[in-house]
Amino acid sequence: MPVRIWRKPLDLEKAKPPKGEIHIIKDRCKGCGYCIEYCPRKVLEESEEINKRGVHPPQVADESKCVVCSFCTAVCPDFAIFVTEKPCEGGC
Amino acid sequence: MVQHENIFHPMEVFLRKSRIPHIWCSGCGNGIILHSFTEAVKELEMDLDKIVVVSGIGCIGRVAGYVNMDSFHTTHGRAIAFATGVKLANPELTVVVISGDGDLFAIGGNHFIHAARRNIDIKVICANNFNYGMTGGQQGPTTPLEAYTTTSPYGNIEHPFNLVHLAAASGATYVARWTTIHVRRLTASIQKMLQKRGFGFIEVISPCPEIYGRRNKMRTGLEMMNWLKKVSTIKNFSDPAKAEVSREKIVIGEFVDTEKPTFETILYETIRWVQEKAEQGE
Amino acid sequence: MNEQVEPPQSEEIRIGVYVCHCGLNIAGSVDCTEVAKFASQLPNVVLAKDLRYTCSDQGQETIKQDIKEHKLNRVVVASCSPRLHEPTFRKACEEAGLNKYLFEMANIREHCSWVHLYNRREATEKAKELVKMAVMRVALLQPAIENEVPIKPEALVIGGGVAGIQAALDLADTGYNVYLVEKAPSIGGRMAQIDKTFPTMDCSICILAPKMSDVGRHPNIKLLTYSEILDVKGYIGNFKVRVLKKPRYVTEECTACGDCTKVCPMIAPNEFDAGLAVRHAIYTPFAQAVPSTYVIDRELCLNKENVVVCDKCVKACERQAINFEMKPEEIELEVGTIIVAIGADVFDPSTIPQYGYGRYSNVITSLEFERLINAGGPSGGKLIRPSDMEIPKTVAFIQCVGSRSERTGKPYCSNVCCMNTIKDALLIKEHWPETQIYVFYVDIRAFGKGFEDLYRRARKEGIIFIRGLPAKIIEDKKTHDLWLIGENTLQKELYKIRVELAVLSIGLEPRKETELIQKLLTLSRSPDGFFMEAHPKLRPVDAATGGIFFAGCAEAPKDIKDSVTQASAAAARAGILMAKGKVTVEALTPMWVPEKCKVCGLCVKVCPYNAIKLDEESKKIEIVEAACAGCGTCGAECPFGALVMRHFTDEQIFAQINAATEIDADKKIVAFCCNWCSYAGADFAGVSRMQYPENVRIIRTMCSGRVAPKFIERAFARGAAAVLVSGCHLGDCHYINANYQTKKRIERLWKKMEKAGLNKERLQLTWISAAEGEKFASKIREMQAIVKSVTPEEIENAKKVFEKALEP
Amino acid sequence: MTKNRAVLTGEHFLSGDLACAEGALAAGCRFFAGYPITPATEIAERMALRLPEVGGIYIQMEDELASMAAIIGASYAGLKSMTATSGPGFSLMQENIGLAAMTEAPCVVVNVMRGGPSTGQPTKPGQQDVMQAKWGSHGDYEIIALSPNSVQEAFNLTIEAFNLSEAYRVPVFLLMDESVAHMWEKVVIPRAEDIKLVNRKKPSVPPGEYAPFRPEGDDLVPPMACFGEGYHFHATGLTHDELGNPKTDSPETQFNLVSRLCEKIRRNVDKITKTEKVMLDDAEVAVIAYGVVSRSALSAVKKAREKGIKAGLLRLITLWPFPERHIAEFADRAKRIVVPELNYGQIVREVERVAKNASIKFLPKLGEDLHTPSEILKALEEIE
Repeated sequence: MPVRIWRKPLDLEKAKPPKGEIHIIKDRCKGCGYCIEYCPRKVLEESEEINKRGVHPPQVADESKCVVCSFCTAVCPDFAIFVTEKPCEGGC
Repeated sequence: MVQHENIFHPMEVFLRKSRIPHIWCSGCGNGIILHSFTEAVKELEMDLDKIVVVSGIGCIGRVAGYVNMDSFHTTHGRAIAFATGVKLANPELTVVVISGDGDLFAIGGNHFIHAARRNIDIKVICANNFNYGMTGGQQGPTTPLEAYTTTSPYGNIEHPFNLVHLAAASGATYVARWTTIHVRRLTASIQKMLQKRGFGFIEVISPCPEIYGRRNKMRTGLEMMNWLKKVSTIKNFSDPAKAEVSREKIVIGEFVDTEKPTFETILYETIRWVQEKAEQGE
Repeated sequence: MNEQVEPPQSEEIRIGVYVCHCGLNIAGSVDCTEVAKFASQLPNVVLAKDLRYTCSDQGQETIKQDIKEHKLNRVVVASCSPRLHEPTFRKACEEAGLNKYLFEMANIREHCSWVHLYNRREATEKAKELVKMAVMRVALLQPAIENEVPIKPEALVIGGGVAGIQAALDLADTGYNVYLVEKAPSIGGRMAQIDKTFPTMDCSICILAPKMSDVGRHPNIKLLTYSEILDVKGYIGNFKVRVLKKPRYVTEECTACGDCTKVCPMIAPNEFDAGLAVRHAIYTPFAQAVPSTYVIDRELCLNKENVVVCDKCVKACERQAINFEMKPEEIELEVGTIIVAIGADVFDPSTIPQYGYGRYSNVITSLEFERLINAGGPSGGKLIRPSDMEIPKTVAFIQCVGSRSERTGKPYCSNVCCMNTIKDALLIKEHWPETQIYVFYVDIRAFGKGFEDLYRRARKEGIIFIRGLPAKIIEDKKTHDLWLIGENTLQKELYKIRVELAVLSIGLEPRKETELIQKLLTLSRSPDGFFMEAHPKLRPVDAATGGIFFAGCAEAPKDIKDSVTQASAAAARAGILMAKGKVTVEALTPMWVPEKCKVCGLCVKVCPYNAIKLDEESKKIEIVEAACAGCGTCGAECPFGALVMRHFTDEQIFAQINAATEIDADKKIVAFCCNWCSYAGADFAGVSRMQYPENVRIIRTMCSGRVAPKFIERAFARGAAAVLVSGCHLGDCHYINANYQTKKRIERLWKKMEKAGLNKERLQLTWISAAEGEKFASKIREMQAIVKSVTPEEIENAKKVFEKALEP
Repeated sequence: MTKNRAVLTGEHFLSGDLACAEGALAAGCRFFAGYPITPATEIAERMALRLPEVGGIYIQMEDELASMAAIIGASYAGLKSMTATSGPGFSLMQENIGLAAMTEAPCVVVNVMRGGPSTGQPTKPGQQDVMQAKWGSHGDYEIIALSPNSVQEAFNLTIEAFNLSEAYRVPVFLLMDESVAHMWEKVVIPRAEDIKLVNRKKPSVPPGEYAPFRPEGDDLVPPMACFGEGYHFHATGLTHDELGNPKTDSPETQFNLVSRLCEKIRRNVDKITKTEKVMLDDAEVAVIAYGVVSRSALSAVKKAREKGIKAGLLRLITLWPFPERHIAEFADRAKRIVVPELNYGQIVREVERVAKNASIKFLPKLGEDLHTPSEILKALEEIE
């Protein structure tokens, strides 16, 4: 069998992919679900909470997976979600 | 997940804050088109004082009221004629018409083909949701054959326009078609159109779940967006005449990207020439 | 249709027979003079001699003079396997003015003397009968003019490692157009991963990169990276190859500035660094990659199907070189020759639980070592222990991991590991002199030029060589140090040595794509799984299939020097064909006999190369000479004898069967073996001196597909005890799928024999490849039981059932 | 100083159409969008020739309603803009005239009236579009309409139209009879500095505080920012608040807006309206006429005076807003009013509304056949 990759790369910390912080303006959300469906990393999920419009705004399922591609912002029709990059801990 | 008061949505700089949230239904593609347009303006770092957004009547017609720029909401179908006046009066302005399939190609069709013919430097973005949404979902010039609307209860019997073919045939120098799921490419395409001189046209096929989707087996925005994702194939610079839009297949991409002297360039050139001749005449 | 040279009908057949001693190889267990004397009595034989070395120059001179003096018009040489010297003797006949198709060989060495070393009498009797079979067949041979096939002066090199690169450069410099197809995004192969090379301690990438850029810039080389071979059709000189060019999603505009990879949010282990470093979704495998254009790994990239979700790279790319709409392309190449240089994979030591690779972090492979010690590698050239990133004070190298061991199924020696370890040890000593280094070995193989003094230098530097691989490695959980426990077989004492880092010197194994390439190019593989060369000594870089050559580790594990040598050899060999521009193809294609043809189309169905066109209206068959490979399947299928297979006509084979079953047929096995696999397998048994009973008579056909049911029926009709039909393994057939027809025919015959009440066991079907000598020998031994169990009534019964097959 | 080619100071011999075009240029009009239609085509032709000389824009749009939309666009982009058409085009323009009124876009629409309705008599005069001018578009709004009776007045009133439209941010119509448009007379074009021009009020507050539809001062007319000046304002045909944002669900917003659109004209009627009074002070019988008909009326009144009939003429120069006061002043005294019109009764209805206790004699004429002075004289004589 060819080379099997099992080890954690040695420079994993150094690579530091971007980490995202997700901001949701809950009351603007109209519950279309686009951000949840099309997030390539499945970071968002539907929340239990009901907003002013009687819909379930998204909530963050696993913020660590967010790589700030910001497709949720691009595909949200209501300007209800955006992502800011977390400053990397311990300096980049 | 944080709800800071002082952190603003990055696009709010380009929006009329007091008017947000907007009136469009849940899942409607118009919001995505507005976001894509403002993203393009942001990427190009354009001077907001020098942009005029003109819109016609219909759901997307309200878009002019949502941008933090000079904007005008004209009568039904007359956005392009109005924009012609604006552009000629002050060619320094970037004039962008954002309107719907009914407004631009039914009542406004005449103005569209002539503006394209003249290749006047106006940018047109058409939100094509296959029907008249604002008035409750009537068939329009782009409604697919056999689709159900309030005025085609037995299925639409009219052959729809192929908008990119129409625009290309009329003489537009930039023609593209995207859908709201291909929002990154739409933004790039809008940027390219804004930087280019001449009559630019981008058709954006966008979901209308509440009105059109409801009557055509696509009740939710997700169903429509996933349908768009499934059936779209990108064929850049293929023949616009063959750029099919049907239930099974939608051909998207850039179709025309040529250069042609624009109407106002020739006009102002003539004016300069006439005035020079007149001065020599004295 | 090539014209048929008709001999004057009335011409008297004058056969010359030469029985070769081959030193003692034949004479040692066969009485050659008695065989020659026997041959002289055979019909049409006008001259019979026995010579010590027929294949020598004066042996060939003797034949030539005899042809002229005695006006011989047929020649038989009884000596070694036709696969070895048929071309030699054919050339001799041609030089004497005799059409080379009027020559036949009897294989009395590999099929007789070597396999019956200890019963001279039976061996001599068998030799006589083999000569008689040859004489009866040679009488019926017809002269023929070989067809000429144009060779396209373009070559295809599969694999962009150092071997592929060298072959491509040599061919391109000679002036031929070369297509270099490489699966990875960049050429460079294994060598690009290595830090230093032995024995010269050059920096590997420094000597490889210039060659790589030469390939990239060479006007005659069309580089197809990130591409795979889909399909190969055609034959020597006229291969049609379909290549799948996978989209890179980055155009040639890319200047490899790297801005995109900086902003790409997705990361994954970099295969090039054996997973020790990370790369992004848009990346270049290594700095000196050729082509330098970046590539996007769509599995890792966020953009799936045709929706662009993240366009950070597109925005970062100033030259707008990123295009997600690129589609896979299928390219059709027409080439004359192919060089297979697909290299080798490394053995995965996690299948040896005792060494704990995959569980103990400080057990690394030699490939991982190469990347760690490499300045461009993940640790910037510092050899560090993965557990705590410290430089180890004691290092152990363990040899023969996945080589020379039955348990791992890798019995062969991987050739490069010993020297690689010695080089690595010296590298450590060079950077960190006080490091204590142990090398656990079985035999140090420093056989090459300059190898021995590198080995001596290593010992001088204080590297301790311990003969005896550790039986087990135990990890000290706290310090992650490793205890190596084993036996020093020289000093006959056990050892328990503590080291901070253990390097497994992993062996090389065939690529997982070897299977696919073998099927596409109808190649064969040696037992160790690498490709089998036409002849280990005389044609080491040729494949058995014409027009195809090997270079590098694809053919067997070897070091860079040998790979490059082989690459230049392969290029030269390919150059010969392309320089000549044409090659003569053996005149084995069928001749159509219109009167007998019923235009039933059976032949069209079985032809693996669809080289037979059937025209309904004009009721005519047309044989596309250029496409036909001469396997004979159509000839065997045609029930009306409308297709005469040149040089393997029915009469010629009947003559051999008759000769083989003349004396006590009821004790004999008539064996039909295909030239490319089973006949070569029988040769291999001979070369390996495997002894088996001598009551088998082997008849050679180009393919098992040529063996028509009537041949088997004739053998039984003649009272043969048993019949063996043997071909290449299904799927490995030299003629694509001709052996499937054999299977169908034998199964039909079995049913017929059962219905007729005959013992079906008397007809055996088996698949023996060129390397399975042992399988052939044991098959013959196994069939003795059947031969013994056959009763005279069964023989008579079979004769009656198949007597119809006796008519001509 | 290079010659001001916009004002061709001096005497000319021009047609009504050409004089109108020259008037527009003199008034600072730098944008014309039109569509060929008899009898107004000559205006477009003159504009196409002359605008480039003054750095102005001429564009021939695909139809009249496009022309109307275009001039609103140009106006909002800062240029004084005009279009010219006739009956059929004027009907097409009505929706966008409403848009101009609603968004208070200063612009001038010349309607060279011809025989109607429908295609009617393209080359014949008519005054049948007068009521359409006032009530043509849907909804309550006010406009200004002027009516020249000579080529010189065509020049003067076009300038007046631009000044009024800039002052009150309202579409102003020049209703010219085909006869005036196509007759050639002497025209004296004064020196540029003698022509009084009015420009729209500009905002006096910085962009943050600017409300595009909040009036300033008591003339109920909001200062007007134009595109490209950094005000980022929004204007819409929807009922809107002072900030220009759509507000279609508040009766109060609707009332304030529509009432203002009307009051800003009604409150300034006296400043806007102009008439010409001839021998009206002691008149016992009067003629009220406008446009080309007033020329016959004038000679008829003179003849009547010769015959000892105390007759007078009131020539309406401003048709809308209707100069009621000018009529009321003499209506009680004159008591007998003759109203000759080239239609089947339009302005006469207004006269009847205003001069309730006067006896009014309507003289309709249709198609080429202009009123002769004697016909009007006869009416003056017979009217009791």
